[in-house]
Amino acid sequence: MPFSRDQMAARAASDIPEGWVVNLGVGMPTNIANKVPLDREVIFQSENGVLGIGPAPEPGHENHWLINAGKQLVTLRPGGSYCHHADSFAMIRGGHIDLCVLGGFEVAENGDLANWATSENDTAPAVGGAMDLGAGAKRLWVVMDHTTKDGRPKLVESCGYPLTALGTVHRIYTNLGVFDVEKGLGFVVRDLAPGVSFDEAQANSAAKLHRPA
Amino acid sequence: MPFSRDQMAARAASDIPEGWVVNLGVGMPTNIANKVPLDREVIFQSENGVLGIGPAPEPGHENHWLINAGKQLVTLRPGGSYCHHADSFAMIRGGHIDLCVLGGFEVAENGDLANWATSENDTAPAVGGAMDLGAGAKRLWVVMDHTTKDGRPKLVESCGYPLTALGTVHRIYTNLGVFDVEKGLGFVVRDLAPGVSFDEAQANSAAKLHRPA
Amino acid sequence: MINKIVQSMAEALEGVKDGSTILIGGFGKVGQPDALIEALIEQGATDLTCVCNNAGTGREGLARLMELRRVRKIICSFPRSTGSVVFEELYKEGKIELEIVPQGTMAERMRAAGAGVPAFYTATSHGTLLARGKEEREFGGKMYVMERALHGDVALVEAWEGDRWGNLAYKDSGRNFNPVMATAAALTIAQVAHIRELGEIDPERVHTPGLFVQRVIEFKRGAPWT
Amino acid sequence: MINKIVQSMAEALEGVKDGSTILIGGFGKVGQPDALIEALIEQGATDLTCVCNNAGTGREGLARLMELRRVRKIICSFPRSTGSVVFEELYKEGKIELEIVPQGTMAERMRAAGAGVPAFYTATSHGTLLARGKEEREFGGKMYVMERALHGDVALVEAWEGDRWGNLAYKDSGRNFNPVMATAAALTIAQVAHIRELGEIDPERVHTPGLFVQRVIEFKRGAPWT
Repeated sequence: MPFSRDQMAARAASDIPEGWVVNLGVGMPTNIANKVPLDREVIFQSENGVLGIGPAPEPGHENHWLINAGKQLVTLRPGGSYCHHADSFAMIRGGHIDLCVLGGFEVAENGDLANWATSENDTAPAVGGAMDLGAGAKRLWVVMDHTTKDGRPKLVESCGYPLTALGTVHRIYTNLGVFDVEKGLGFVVRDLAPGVSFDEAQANSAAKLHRPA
Repeated sequence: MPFSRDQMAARAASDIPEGWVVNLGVGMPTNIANKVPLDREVIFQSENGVLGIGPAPEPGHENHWLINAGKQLVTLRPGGSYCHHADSFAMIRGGHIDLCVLGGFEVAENGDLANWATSENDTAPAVGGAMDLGAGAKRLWVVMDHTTKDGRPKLVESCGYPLTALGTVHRIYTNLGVFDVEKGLGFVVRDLAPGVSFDEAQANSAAKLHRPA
Repeated sequence: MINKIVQSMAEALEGVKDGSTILIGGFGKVGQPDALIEALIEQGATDLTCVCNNAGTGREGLARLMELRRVRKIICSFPRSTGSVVFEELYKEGKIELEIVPQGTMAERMRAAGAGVPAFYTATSHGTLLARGKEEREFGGKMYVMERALHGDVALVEAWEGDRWGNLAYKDSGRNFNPVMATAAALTIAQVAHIRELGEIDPERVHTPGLFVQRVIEFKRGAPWT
Repeated sequence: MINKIVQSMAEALEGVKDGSTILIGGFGKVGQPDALIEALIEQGATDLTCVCNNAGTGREGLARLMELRRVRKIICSFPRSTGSVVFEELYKEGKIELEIVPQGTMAERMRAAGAGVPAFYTATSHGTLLARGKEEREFGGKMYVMERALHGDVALVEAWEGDRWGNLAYKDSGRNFNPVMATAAALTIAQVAHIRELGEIDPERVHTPGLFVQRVIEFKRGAPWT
């Protein structure tokens, strides 16, 4: 049975060691924060200048001045801090974020990511901070469904959609499994969802999958 | 009788209107702050990240964490603030300082300033923030003796010493008078010290002085 | 006495010219200078270039300004947020120009403008559509894109507190683009929730020193912004 | 639990390699990480490049490190301060290299290193000796010099307070180069006057967020630094 979205988030969360500074993209990646136990200190950064994001506020204790990049109300952990947008992206661009997790339209076997526009003629595509995060973070993971709703593979030989960042994806979590991008090799299967076979994952991918060495 | 150093400082101080943000160079310019009455609010900036410097501390009330660029103990006025070196020089380089007053070895009639090295082969010349201030402030004034100790003019057609900044000096206060640098014209006499004649000032200058229009 | 505090919104927006580039702070609704945007609508300036992370939502504020056809061009990172209906309509009809800039590059371009840096290099957007027509250059074996400083004629910012010297302190994630925009404009106008006496804001947490701010006006946005 | 606090100076300086570039904070004696410099002398690394606004005074601290011939090169804006006797002797004898950088350019080069900007343009030093050999370029009719990011292997900084996540807050003019250097080095070591519990430092006045700091050690410099 493929991973549910919740399981994908939990799986990614379990791979984040204590002490990492992590930026989670809007959408599916945001859920990862909920899967990291508070006593494993992972420092979540949000590009709107919040470092050390805590759990969602309890009802009645919302602070409307405190949101994340997805514009959800959040809290700040003790030890957290605020900064302005240029300082926040200096953290990102300067390589001070250990991990960024983004959603994806396509990931290519050379680590290219496409996740912001569906065509060159897209009407007003919205990039946000994805290109900065894609180019700047020390590690880039992608969480996405393995295929589009109509079954088209999202692990590809080369991206058809406009690129977000070149050659920077390290790992992909999908409903079918966990895949590393290895330089000069391509996609390597790290793990498969319960009941999902290598062949099934391969059949749903448009690039060669490698078995782990 | 030529202006004393104290009079030069007072003369420059009297030309600074309320509300200006002013950076004073180390040495003679620093004294200008003492000549601005506290109720005329002039905001003194120091490049080590202090904005809103107040008078020297009273004996027994020194704060050793609070110095100016000349490394003298100072105070902070209400409304003052601190920042780091990159932010401080962003203020300077970004044109947010209304006035900088520096000392000078030579000023040329095109507004060039030389004030940091006495020859190209100077042993370890020290530039500090002079080039940043010279290039970045909205207005640059120079306070200096009209000639060197051995009588050599410091107002010149073109600088012999290595340059600090090109074409940015607006006004010079010397012991003989006050001189503006006007684009395309050169030195214009704004004021002369009591008893100092135009001819005497001209005789002590190595560039043509112009009478005010 | 330096006194940058103004008493009316009309005074706050006085002199904003047609054709201006307006930097508008805020991220989502946090730190968004709502009252100043309303006052800009009132003030009448047109043919504006607006720099703002989003392209407005609903039919109020920036969206209203666009609907009134007063915005020639928008520079932003994320035009297509939920409810950015006005922008999408105008854009589809070719009635508004759009320059998309990666969010970090947008912040850094304004930081550069404020810091006297005319251009800088960044790896962001290298090899993508957004780098088209831009100079690319190698440093240390990696490719970078040259980006230019982004100056504003006017910045509209919101802060939690401000004083008569123009010092500002922000609250929580209300900081966002505001301090950067304040440095990048010739005329920075701040809407603050609380006017403080000079010296009441801790000098260690003045986020925007007064020299970057020309006008301050108190405006309480009301719940939940209290 | 994240705990960047170390208990000994030896632990703080552990692993600093020969040939490293060391960024040393402080302006004058304010915000100068005296104890860490002493510990570096003790630690033994040599062939160092030191980046510091001044070139040391007297025969202690950085001057002592130079006197021991452990500094190959110094990058600074103001080498010739009162009492920089050791540097002047070594320099005269050709025993130390010197790179003079305008103070603001020095700060901005490290800010760029921390912010992932490999190079930027500044008007500072255009047309002077210090621009020799550097690319110059026109933007908007004005000439600018291209300057490169200045990275450190190690930064030694001093702050007023710090916590186990590495958050730092500075006191008064003790901020100076310290926050910038903290962003620009692979290994940032902070000497703090006070260790605080996590959350005790106001989130609005954390000047250096913990992600820029790898090790924190408490050291009270004593009067007048109290």
